[in-house]
Amino acid sequence: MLNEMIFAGFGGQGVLSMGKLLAYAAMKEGKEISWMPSYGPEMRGGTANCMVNVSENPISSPIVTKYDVVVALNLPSLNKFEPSVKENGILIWESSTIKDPPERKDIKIYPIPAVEKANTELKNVKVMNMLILGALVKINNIVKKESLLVALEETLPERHHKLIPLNEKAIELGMSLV
Amino acid sequence: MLNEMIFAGFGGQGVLSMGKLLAYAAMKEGKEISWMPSYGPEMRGGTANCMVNVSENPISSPIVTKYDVVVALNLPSLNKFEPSVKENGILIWESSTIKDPPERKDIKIYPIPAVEKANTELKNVKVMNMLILGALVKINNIVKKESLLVALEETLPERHHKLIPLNEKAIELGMSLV
Amino acid sequence: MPAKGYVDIIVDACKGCGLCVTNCPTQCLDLKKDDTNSYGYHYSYMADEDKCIACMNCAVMCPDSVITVYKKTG
Amino acid sequence: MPAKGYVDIIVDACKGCGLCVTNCPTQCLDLKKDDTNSYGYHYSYMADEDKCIACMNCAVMCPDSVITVYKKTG
Amino acid sequence: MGEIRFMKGNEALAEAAIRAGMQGYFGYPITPQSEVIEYLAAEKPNHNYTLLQAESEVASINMVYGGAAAGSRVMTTTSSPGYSLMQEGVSYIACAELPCVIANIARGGPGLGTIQPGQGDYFQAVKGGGHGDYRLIVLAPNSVQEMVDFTILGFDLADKYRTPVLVLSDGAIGQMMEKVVLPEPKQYNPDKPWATTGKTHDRERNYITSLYIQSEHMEKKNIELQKKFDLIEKNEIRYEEYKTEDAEVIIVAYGVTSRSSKKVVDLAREGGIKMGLLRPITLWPFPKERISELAASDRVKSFFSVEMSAGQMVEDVKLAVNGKKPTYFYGRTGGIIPTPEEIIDFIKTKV
Amino acid sequence: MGEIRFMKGNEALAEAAIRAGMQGYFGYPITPQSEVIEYLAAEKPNHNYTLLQAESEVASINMVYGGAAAGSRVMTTTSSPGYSLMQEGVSYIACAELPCVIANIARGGPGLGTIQPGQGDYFQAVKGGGHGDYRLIVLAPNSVQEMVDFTILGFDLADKYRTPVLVLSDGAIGQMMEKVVLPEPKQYNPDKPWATTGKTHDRERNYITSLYIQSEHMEKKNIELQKKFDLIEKNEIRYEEYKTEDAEVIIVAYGVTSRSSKKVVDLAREGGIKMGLLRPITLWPFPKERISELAASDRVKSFFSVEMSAGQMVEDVKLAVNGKKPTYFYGRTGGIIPTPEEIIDFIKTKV
Amino acid sequence: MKEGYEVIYKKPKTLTDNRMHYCPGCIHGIVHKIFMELIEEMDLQERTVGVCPVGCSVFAYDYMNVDMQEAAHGRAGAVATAVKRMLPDRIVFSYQGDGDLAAIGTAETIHACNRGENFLFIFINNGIYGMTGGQMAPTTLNLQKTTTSPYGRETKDSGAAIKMTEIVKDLEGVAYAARVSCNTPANVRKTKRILKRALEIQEQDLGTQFVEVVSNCPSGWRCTPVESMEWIKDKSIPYYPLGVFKEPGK
Amino acid sequence: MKEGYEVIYKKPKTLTDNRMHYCPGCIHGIVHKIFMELIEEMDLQERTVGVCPVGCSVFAYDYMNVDMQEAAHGRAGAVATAVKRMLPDRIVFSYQGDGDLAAIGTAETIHACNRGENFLFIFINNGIYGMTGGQMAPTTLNLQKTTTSPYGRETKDSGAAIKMTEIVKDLEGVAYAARVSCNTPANVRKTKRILKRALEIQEQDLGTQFVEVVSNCPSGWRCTPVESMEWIKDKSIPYYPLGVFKEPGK
Ligand SMILES: Cc1ncc(C[n+]2csc(CCOP(=O)(O)OP(=O)(O)O)c2C)c(N)n1
Ligand SMILES: Cc1ncc(C[n+]2csc(CCOP(=O)(O)OP(=O)(O)O)c2C)c(N)n1
Ligand code: SF4
Ligand code: SF4
Ligand code: SF4
Ligand code: SF4
Ligand code: SF4
Ligand code: SF4
Ligand SMILES: [Mg+2]
Ligand SMILES: [Mg+2]
Repeated sequence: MLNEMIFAGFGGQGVLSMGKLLAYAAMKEGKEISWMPSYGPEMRGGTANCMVNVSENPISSPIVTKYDVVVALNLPSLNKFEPSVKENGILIWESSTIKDPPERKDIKIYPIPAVEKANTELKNVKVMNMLILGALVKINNIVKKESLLVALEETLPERHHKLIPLNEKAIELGMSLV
Repeated sequence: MLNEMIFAGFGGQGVLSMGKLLAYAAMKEGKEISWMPSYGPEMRGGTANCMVNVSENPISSPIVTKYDVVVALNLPSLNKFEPSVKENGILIWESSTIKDPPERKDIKIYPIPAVEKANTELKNVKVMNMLILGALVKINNIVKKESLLVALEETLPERHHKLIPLNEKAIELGMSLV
Repeated sequence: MPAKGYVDIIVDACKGCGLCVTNCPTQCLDLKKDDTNSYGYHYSYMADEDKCIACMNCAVMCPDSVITVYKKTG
Repeated sequence: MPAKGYVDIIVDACKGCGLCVTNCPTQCLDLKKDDTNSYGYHYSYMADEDKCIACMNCAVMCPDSVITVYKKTG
Repeated sequence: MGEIRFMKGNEALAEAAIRAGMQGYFGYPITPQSEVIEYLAAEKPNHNYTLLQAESEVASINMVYGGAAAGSRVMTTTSSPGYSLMQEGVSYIACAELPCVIANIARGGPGLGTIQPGQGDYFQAVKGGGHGDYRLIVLAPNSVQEMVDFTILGFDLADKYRTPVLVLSDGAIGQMMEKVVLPEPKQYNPDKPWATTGKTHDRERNYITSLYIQSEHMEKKNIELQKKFDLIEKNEIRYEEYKTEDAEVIIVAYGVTSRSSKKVVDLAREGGIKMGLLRPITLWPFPKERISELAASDRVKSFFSVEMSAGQMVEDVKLAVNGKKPTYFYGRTGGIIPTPEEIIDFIKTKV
Repeated sequence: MGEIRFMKGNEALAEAAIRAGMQGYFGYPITPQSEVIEYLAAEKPNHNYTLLQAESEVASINMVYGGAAAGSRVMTTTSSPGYSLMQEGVSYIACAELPCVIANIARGGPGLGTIQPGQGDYFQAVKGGGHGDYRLIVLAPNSVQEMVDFTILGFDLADKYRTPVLVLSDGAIGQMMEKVVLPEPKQYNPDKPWATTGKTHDRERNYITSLYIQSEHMEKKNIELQKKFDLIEKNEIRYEEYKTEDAEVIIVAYGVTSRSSKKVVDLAREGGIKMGLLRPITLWPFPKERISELAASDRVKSFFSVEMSAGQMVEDVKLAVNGKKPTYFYGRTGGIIPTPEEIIDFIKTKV
Repeated sequence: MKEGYEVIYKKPKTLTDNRMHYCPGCIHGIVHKIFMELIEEMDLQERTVGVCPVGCSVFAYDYMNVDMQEAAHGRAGAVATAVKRMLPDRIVFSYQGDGDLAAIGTAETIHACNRGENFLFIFINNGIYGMTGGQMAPTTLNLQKTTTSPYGRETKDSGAAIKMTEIVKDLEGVAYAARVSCNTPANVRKTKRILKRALEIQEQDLGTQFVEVVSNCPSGWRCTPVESMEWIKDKSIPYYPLGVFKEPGK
Repeated sequence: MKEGYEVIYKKPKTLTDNRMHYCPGCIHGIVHKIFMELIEEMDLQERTVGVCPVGCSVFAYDYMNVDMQEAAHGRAGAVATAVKRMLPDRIVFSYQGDGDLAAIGTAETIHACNRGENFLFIFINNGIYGMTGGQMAPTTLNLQKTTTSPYGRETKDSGAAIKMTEIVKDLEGVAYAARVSCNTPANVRKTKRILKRALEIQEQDLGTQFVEVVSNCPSGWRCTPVESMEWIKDKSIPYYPLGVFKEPGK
């Protein structure tokens, strides 16, 4: 079954890397994957996003316009992508920084106060993207948590491996929030 | 009737200008004309030539490979173009400087000692091309002598008009040689 | 006594680069650590109202021309 | 007495530029005014056999490398 | 009736540009085209156009961009390798919709090739040698007279559609001298509200750009451009027919080869073959309707595309004929103009 | 089976070049292609290729000329405007018969355009954007894996035919990450007796040129080149077919659009339309025989060319179909990849 | 506005209201601002035509409220040449980055200067290709890390950082050549004075005006805007000395 | 050969037997000859790869009996860069005219020099476009008449003649820069010595070698070869001073 997802937020919120990690994990599970970043000057300062497709069959198009899952980490992204969630699709949004919540009734909406939780419980806001990722896999269990850990292992440069436990905590915390 | 001619010799022997003059004269007589020079580095030092077509009807091709008239002022040109004179066509060659004469029997051949005559009788070798031109128009009266004079008038810059009488003499001398 | 001058900063136009802050001779500006504008930037604001001497350094340095400087009249 | 040197000039390779002529310190070269080679050039030739001092100036200047210079041995 | 002169094609083109009110010329020497800038340099004191010998063709075409965007009537001319260097600039000009005239006095390629005449730049001219979807109006003169006529026409079409116009000629027509009739010079005063001449207080600033970073905007721009190209195809197709009324064999040829082809038609008819010539004058837009019309008639048996190339225009002929009739190609390369005799010999082998 | 990695298209292309034994890379940054040179710069210490960031694309392509003529396996990569700047150089390389690989990670044009993916450089790629009669072998990958496979294939074909090979990809494939399987690196030792490496006493001097000043020589050169191109057309046509066996409607699409088109085929068949996909892998030589074969069969009713352009490859499809069946075009521009849904909606309006 | 206060500094009307796309702290924004202040103060808006490059300032026409042309990468010098020649009584400037002016545009730059084209080059030298994501430029300092010199630029391999102002100052056609920076308020004010002088020289038709701004690129340099200003002081300016290198007739 | 005489000067074997297409008295022929004499004397024929330009010397590969490449107009600097980088142990030179090297090829020239590419530029500056029939070059002297400056070059319009050697000598990458001429036997001999020095420096891998030859073009200048040598003495050399402008490490 094909899963078309997009991760959007400010540059620096780590949307590209969370998408990459998820895709890598899925690849490890033997699935077909594609990861497509937004690119170009508009990224600067402004918003960044990446589309991640996961499927049992070859991915027909890396770029899509309707999504099974939208992850929005800032208001511009929420406004931009809320309309493009497929019916009964999933919308995850960062609820501690985004003031006005999404409105659609025909989709599953998950507010995650990732920034606040990362700050308060993990004392590190940087991992809030991992926290969101945890929530996501809990919701649609697209990949196993273990696969994400393997992905971290294999994609993080050696010198950052010390950060893996923190990231794992973040993922678990995220899972616990839904 | 279409007349396809080529004038060939060393750069500096004035082959381009004699062709131009003839074409201009023909134009003055209301004929259709084209003048096509050889161009490019090979001209340098080496040989130059121009193709002149004169006709009652529009000229279909400015560049041809067989000629009604070939005027050869040096040996390389004679060797190169003798074979491309049409049957019964005309070949005029400078006989005072070119040592070995043409051999074809199926064409009309006119040796003109233009260099020598220009030196001895006109004390100016530069006009030997006019002398050849005189011979040519006498042979195939493609244009009237008067037209050539008009052409000289209209094409020579004012400051060179004093040379017109000399040129006229050269043309007449040329006519007298055939 | 009231300050020599003060500045207006358009919150949403500020990119939080901090150039105004570091170039203010009297340290009256600072970046809002605990808040971001709608573009996600910690914007600059007047942290100390009384110190401004209307030297315009902040505005001169601001790449986004978001600072207007006011000076006490007379 | 025989000259210090002499030069060989390949007639047909000469372009009659005259650089050898003007750069010969002893004026032993000249261009054939009354004859042209097969390319139509008034080629250079040794006009005065006795003056050549084998200085090589002519050959050094010749753009077409058509001059060979010989020097009296011993 | 205008002034009669005996001129070289390149000089005639230059004189025509002057008479068309050209205000700026930017170019770089290259054989067989250099007479254009040489003529303009000699004539300069008698006129008030701007003339600049650029440091390269890349600079030339970008100067044309700047001059055209500043609202002036501008031109550059070059030959094959130089035109290749201009491809980025041409794509920019087409996208920015800047009116200008470019002449390619083509020679034989590829590479440095030969300086003798060629028609091997046809694809580059009509399919867009540069990147992206764009077209130029391409005019193909076959005489010195048409070097004059099409240069003037080119300037007018360029302004009419805000589009670059390419005069695709070749070394033969550029170098040859023929009789020409020159029209009266016209004073040219452009009305180009879009031009960047300084933002007066009574209007918003103008800016000329080919940048549309957002896909939606870029697509919108492309749709506008395509609309314009459709309009040009509707209005500006030009061609000449010679004895096609009763022809069973149609030669399609442009530029200098169309002249020998005309002779072929006469020779063929002497030999009893009912032949006709269709000569595209606008290579783009290409006279495809007319050709498919001819292809549809039972009378017409076959088509022959005659070119100084390895076979380029023949593709457009085939697209127009669309399988209705056999379409053959005869070409010479390297600067050799096919003679009427060899063309007819080839045709005889097919009909 | 080789090493598995999760890579960006551009990085995969770069890694493939290294594994193909590339000896020299010369390039200039441009989005969406810059990752190629960035990857090569990062990997340099682990290998012994020459890497030079040139001052421009014009310099890059001429460095490729020099490096290839010196007998080395060389490559440059760029994106649309940069490739336009290379056209003179490409024409030289084709005429001088120098083997090299050039990649155009195309974006949407014309002009500066957008940096989003595009297929508007098709004409430029297959009809020769430069002057004169020449062709490049043009390979069109549609996945990150094929960025690897076709880069390696490209180097081999370039050497086999002494001809430049163009990998025509786009920003989507260049920027996306997918799973790739990397082959073992090969050591490359060229045997190029024609290369200019210094005239040893046992041979005449070698020289590389594209200059043939005499028409006869230029024509001879062109005839040789055309012979080579014919041979390539005979040997190297590559394409992929998907469910064409029983198809009544044929989509022709290459590169990234061939992926959505594949999905279209499946959707269509769910909807009862017997559809198939023909995907040209070599854009030149183009699979025209296969297409005209399909066009000839009564089963096939119509053809659809789907592109990210205003309609370019569709001309080659039409030339192949040659009027036997209706041929339609559907395209988007500006970097927008047509969705399977919109494609199928369009097709429904025609069948 | 508060009682008893007056405005002494505000955004010039010659800047549009468009939000600049530049990264936080990018000097492009500062130069845009002071140059447009000059256009306003010298009342040149109606007579000015600008040419922007391909580079981060490719969108300059969105911000500078004067007539503008967007030139192909590196060709602004050629484009501006034509604009000025066709409109000799206008004020013409080109605004170019270092990749644009000193790499791909080298020939157009040198020859416009050599011909003495009477327009102003505003040359924003941040020693990197900002727009494309931080690749090495000909102006990148020795050992500086960029995405295409990940281990630091090697002079032996890439040559020394090129000093365009020093090159063009010796060309007869150049009337005025100066190098400035905008890393401090004082330098920003100085830059404005120098640009003003350049425009005066253009009005006098004395030859090409060339003003190089030693600039920053926090994103490409991978540092904060404040750090980038430090880097300019400690690294850039010592290699690219500031000052007026040529005055008309000198 | 006459009895009692020996050959002391003859055409080098490193020149082919092809007749040169150059016009009578063209210095191209002189430079070809002395450079090939050096290749012979220094025994470099087997290790030399040359790059010729588009210009009258486009056919240099017909005359120089070494491996050669014919580069696109102006790009010999880029081509030679690649050749030397791929074949570092070969002797590499580019042979270019002034239109080629100083007009269309400006960027390639400047950047090859700036990178310090270790090859020899032989720059034949005859102040005109010879091959195309005598158009103005960036190096054409003020007031000099050419087919595109029929009334004499105007500095105000076309700029002053550009001095490439003076420009490149200041680039760190350039190890050796000299200007010579071939208008007299003494200068021809001197040119040969300088070219020899340049080749020695290339062997030592010290940086780019740039040798400008003040040359002639009787055809383009519309004068006799002998007059052209006078013109060089009276007009060219006073503007283009001869000498060694840069030695390695200086
Ligand atoms: C012909 C061409 N080549 C390359 C590019 C890609 N490109 C865009 S901007 C740029 C360089 C930007 O650097 P710079 O000129 O220094 O400006 P900055 O962004 O640093 O201000 C490049 C290489 C292009 N757009 N066109
Ligand atoms: C791209 C391109 N532009 C222009 C030309 C035409 N062209 C050939 S040689 C030349 C200049 C020759 O002058 P120079 O380089 O000084 O060499 P010279 O003949 O004087 O020795 C030009 C403009 C060309 N062949 N290619
Ligand atoms: S005006 Fe001067 S003192 Fe006032 S805030 Fe700005 S910098 Fe500080
Ligand atoms: S300088 Fe301007 S943009 Fe930067 S922080 Fe201050 S106000 Fe905000
Ligand atoms: S060697 Fe010297 S003396 Fe002898 S001919 Fe030559 S130049 Fe004259
Ligand atoms: S220098 Fe050489 S070519 Fe010139 S005249 Fe003397 S021998 Fe002949
Ligand atoms: S990338 Fe660099 S130069 Fe471009 S806007 Fe950002 S900081 Fe400025
Ligand atoms: S044209 Fe000039 S440079 Fe060219 S060969 Fe003749 S004299 Fe020499
Ligand atoms: Mg920069
Ligand atoms: Mg020259």
